Amino acid sequence: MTVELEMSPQEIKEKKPYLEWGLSEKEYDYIAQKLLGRLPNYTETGLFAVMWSEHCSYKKSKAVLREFPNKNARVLQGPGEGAGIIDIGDGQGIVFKAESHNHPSAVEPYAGAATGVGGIIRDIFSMGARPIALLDSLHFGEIKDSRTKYLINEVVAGIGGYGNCMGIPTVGGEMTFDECYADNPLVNAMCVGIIEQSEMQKGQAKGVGNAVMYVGAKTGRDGIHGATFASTDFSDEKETQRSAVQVGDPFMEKLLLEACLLLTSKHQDWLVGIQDMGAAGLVSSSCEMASKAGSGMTLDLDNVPQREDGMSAYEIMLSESQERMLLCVRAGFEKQVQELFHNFGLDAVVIGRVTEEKNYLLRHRGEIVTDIPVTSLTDDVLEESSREKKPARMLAQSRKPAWHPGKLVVAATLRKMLQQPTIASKKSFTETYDSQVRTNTVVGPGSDAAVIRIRQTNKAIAITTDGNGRLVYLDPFVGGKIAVLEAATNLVASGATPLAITDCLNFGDPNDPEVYWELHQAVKGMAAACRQLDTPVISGNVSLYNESNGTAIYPTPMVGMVGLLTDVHQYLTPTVKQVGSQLFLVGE
Amino acid sequence: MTVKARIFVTYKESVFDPQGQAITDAVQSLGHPEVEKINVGKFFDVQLDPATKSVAQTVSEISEQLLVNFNLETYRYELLEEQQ
Amino acid sequence: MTVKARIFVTYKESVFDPQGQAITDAVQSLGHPEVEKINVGKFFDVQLDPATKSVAQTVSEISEQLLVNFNLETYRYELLEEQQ
Amino acid sequence: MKIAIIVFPGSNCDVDLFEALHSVCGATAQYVSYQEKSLAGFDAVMIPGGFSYGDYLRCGAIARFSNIMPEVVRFAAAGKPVLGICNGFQILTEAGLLPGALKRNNGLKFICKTTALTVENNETPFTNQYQAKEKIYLPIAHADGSYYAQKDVLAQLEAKHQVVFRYADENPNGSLNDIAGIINETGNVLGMMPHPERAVEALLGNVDGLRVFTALLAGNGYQKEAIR
Ligand SMILES: Nc1ncnc2c1ncn2[C@@H]1O[C@H](COP(=O)(O)OP(=O)(O)O)[C@@H](O)[C@H]1O
Repeated sequence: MTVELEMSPQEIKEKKPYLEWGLSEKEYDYIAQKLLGRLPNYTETGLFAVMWSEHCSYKKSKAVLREFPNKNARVLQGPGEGAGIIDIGDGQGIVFKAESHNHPSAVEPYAGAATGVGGIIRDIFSMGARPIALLDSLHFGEIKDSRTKYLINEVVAGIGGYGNCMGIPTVGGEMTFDECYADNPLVNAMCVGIIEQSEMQKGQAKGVGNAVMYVGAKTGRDGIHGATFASTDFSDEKETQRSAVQVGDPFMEKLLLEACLLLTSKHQDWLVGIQDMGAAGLVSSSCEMASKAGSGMTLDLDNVPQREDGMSAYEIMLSESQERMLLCVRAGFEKQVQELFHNFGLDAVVIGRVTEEKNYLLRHRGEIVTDIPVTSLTDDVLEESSREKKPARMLAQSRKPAWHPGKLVVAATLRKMLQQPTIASKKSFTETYDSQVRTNTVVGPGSDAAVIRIRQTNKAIAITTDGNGRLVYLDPFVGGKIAVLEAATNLVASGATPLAITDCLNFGDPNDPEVYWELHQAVKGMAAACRQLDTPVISGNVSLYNESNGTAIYPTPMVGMVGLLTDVHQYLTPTVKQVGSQLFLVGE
Repeated sequence: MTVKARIFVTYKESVFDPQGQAITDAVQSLGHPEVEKINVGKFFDVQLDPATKSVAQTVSEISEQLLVNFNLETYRYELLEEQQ
Repeated sequence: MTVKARIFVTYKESVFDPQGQAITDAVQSLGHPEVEKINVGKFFDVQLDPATKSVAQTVSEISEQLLVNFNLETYRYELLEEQQ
Repeated sequence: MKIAIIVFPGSNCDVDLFEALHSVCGATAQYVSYQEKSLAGFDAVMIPGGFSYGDYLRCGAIARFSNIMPEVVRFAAAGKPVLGICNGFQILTEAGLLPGALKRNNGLKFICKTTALTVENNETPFTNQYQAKEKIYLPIAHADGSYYAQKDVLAQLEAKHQVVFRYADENPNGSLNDIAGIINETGNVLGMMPHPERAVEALLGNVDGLRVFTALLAGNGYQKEAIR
């Protein structure tokens, strides 16, 4: 095992390795001069690079996301926590969020899709909720291509492999095929949970002296620099013994789920806060928990359970090993928490404390490797304004005469349309998902929306994921609106009243003014529809830099919407029910 | 003529193998403290006719095309003796 | 002292192995007519300390107890050279 | 009648089974951890579906070494009813309570869908409310459900009417003799890949599985009318 020698602060300043990690020179200078008043060391620079990445900080998309309405009387938790929560009455809430795992899935489709599902499930149970359903939204290249076939099979297997083992039904989703996704498939997953409102949790670390506890799988060097890794050539990978790909272990997550829910439902007095370790693992979970509570935090990295030898502080903090959670535990209850997790065969270790001072202090092998203000990682990020420009193609478009289908042979056209993979039945894929486990699935894959009954009540929820990159490409504002409306009509057609949405914004490189314009317009369109329908956006995810052959994918916002049926028996399905029924065309 | 090559595929060292861990735990709890660790791998016995292509070439081609996922796995192979 | 034994587990010949069949088909359709057949198996690399029990004994015990399902599978093992 | 539902690490149809027994049939059911060493006070044992130990090594292979399993073996030997569904069936074969083994599906994929079955033996405590050769529909949800046993074992299973359920219209996984469920020689241990607990409520579209439970309960004086 070789331990690489880390650059000194001075060397970092001169050689600028941070540029490769995604931090700009301007940001680096701002951190050194304004925030710290000194040069950051290797570990600190790494922490800033990942915490200030778009993925963690939303520095480019934040301005746009402010367009979304995210409050109404039903919203119990809006964006900002692991997932949003919406009130469904009777002291219960529905918790949901969607997340993209596009780049990891392009690189390693099975593991990428599986860990995407694993991550979104953790977001739900970190809120204290029992996950009750999974959905996906998948976009691939044309199905005839052999690489695409491989991607589809592996992605679908990865989603099923994780969800089936967890015992969470995958009840719906969507799947489309278009050349623009050939090198950059979109793999979005949504998880829905149910919560007793009295058991809602927050990702916070407060109360000086309270323990910071690490639970779940051991830390390895997985996923370090996932972002840069995703874009490099894989040919060298063959020769090395090293791999940065994260692999999921749904069995471990099932244990983690049951242990965490036991803790959040039965032992709330032991627990102050809980958050999952997702992107940027330990650093983002810990500093976000501290900053949300306005606390400081000290961590002793030697206590972090490790799977590999000789890991540096930088590697421990940035690792994206899966199936891990971070807890803030009331001082004096550490033993009890440990015992609870041990009963599930899981590691639970005190790795730090909440402190009075507002700094983020990391110790490793007898040295202080980081000492910076907590908020410098989370709140002081330089928001980046972006230039916007209406795409040239749209200007050209408006000058084209409108297209008319002319004389159509209706039957033949219909037959042709039904043969389109995007329209054809997806049964061969959805049958590999366990859509029934938990025995609450009233309507599963194959309808407009899934309907899941809520046990011990007469209620049900309806859930759908929708998006249509092609329409958004043609007109981002109108396309954004349609995405929300399509979801809403799917719910209404299932008998439900739409309540709220989550979303994944899958776009190209935001530094391209045309892409940024698309993002902004699509969000405006979505927001307008949400306001009209009174369905606030309670959670979501942004995935930028989706490019295929140097050109952006179609701008593809995915909408995940949840609706309520006050009487489960009122659910509807699209099938014709009996001979002689009349058909009506409603609307314009 | 037919020869047989055996291709061994294992996870790269840094990749977490939950199955190996679970099996090690199970064996130890069955009363085998003498067992320190168990790693799991798979192997492919390939029966092939090397008339048109060398064994080495076929093995490396099919490993790269299908049998091995280089993101996570690595392989080596050996020729099997005839009597096997 | 630690030694390493490799236990090979395969389906009995009479048992149909859908995976082996699927892989053979896939390899052939990828343009490898030289490949006649591929059989799949798994192996367990067992690291053990033979101080208290012979390797043969440990291997046969853990195979019979856990690693092998004799309804379907059979096994053999070999000692691995040190440098491996 | 008090029914034990054994919960292993990774079991995930335990809740479904509990709800089928408790909420639908009004029976007394209780979760029993794999770590327990006693089944005292229980009249029947059910092993639910799921992925015990993540299906590592082979489905059910590791679960069978749990503390509770010797007790399940004793319970079965005493002639009391034991039902293993899906992963539960796999565990029962691994534990030697039922002959044969369950292999990877011929199609190599996980399959979740409703399958047609024939009730081949309606003289068991679990199936005596079905007609002989009745065709029913139950969901399956598994990746390793292809039943395999050596020729002599199969012949014996057939000769002694131990095949309880057979896939009817199509064989989804390559099971020998289309076997979907078998019972032991003494007629008290049933293993089946299809999920009767998923088919007990009209709301979810299928009640064909209900009689597996009501039959067992009726053997203990349970009144069919109790079902809503
Ligand atoms: N990737 C998927 N995962 C789960 N369900 C899917 C997936 N793709 C499609 N479905 C299901 O198949 C059905 C048809 O999908 P789709 O063709 O997208 O219909 P729609 O036009 O209603 O959006 C829907 O019920 C959807 O839930």
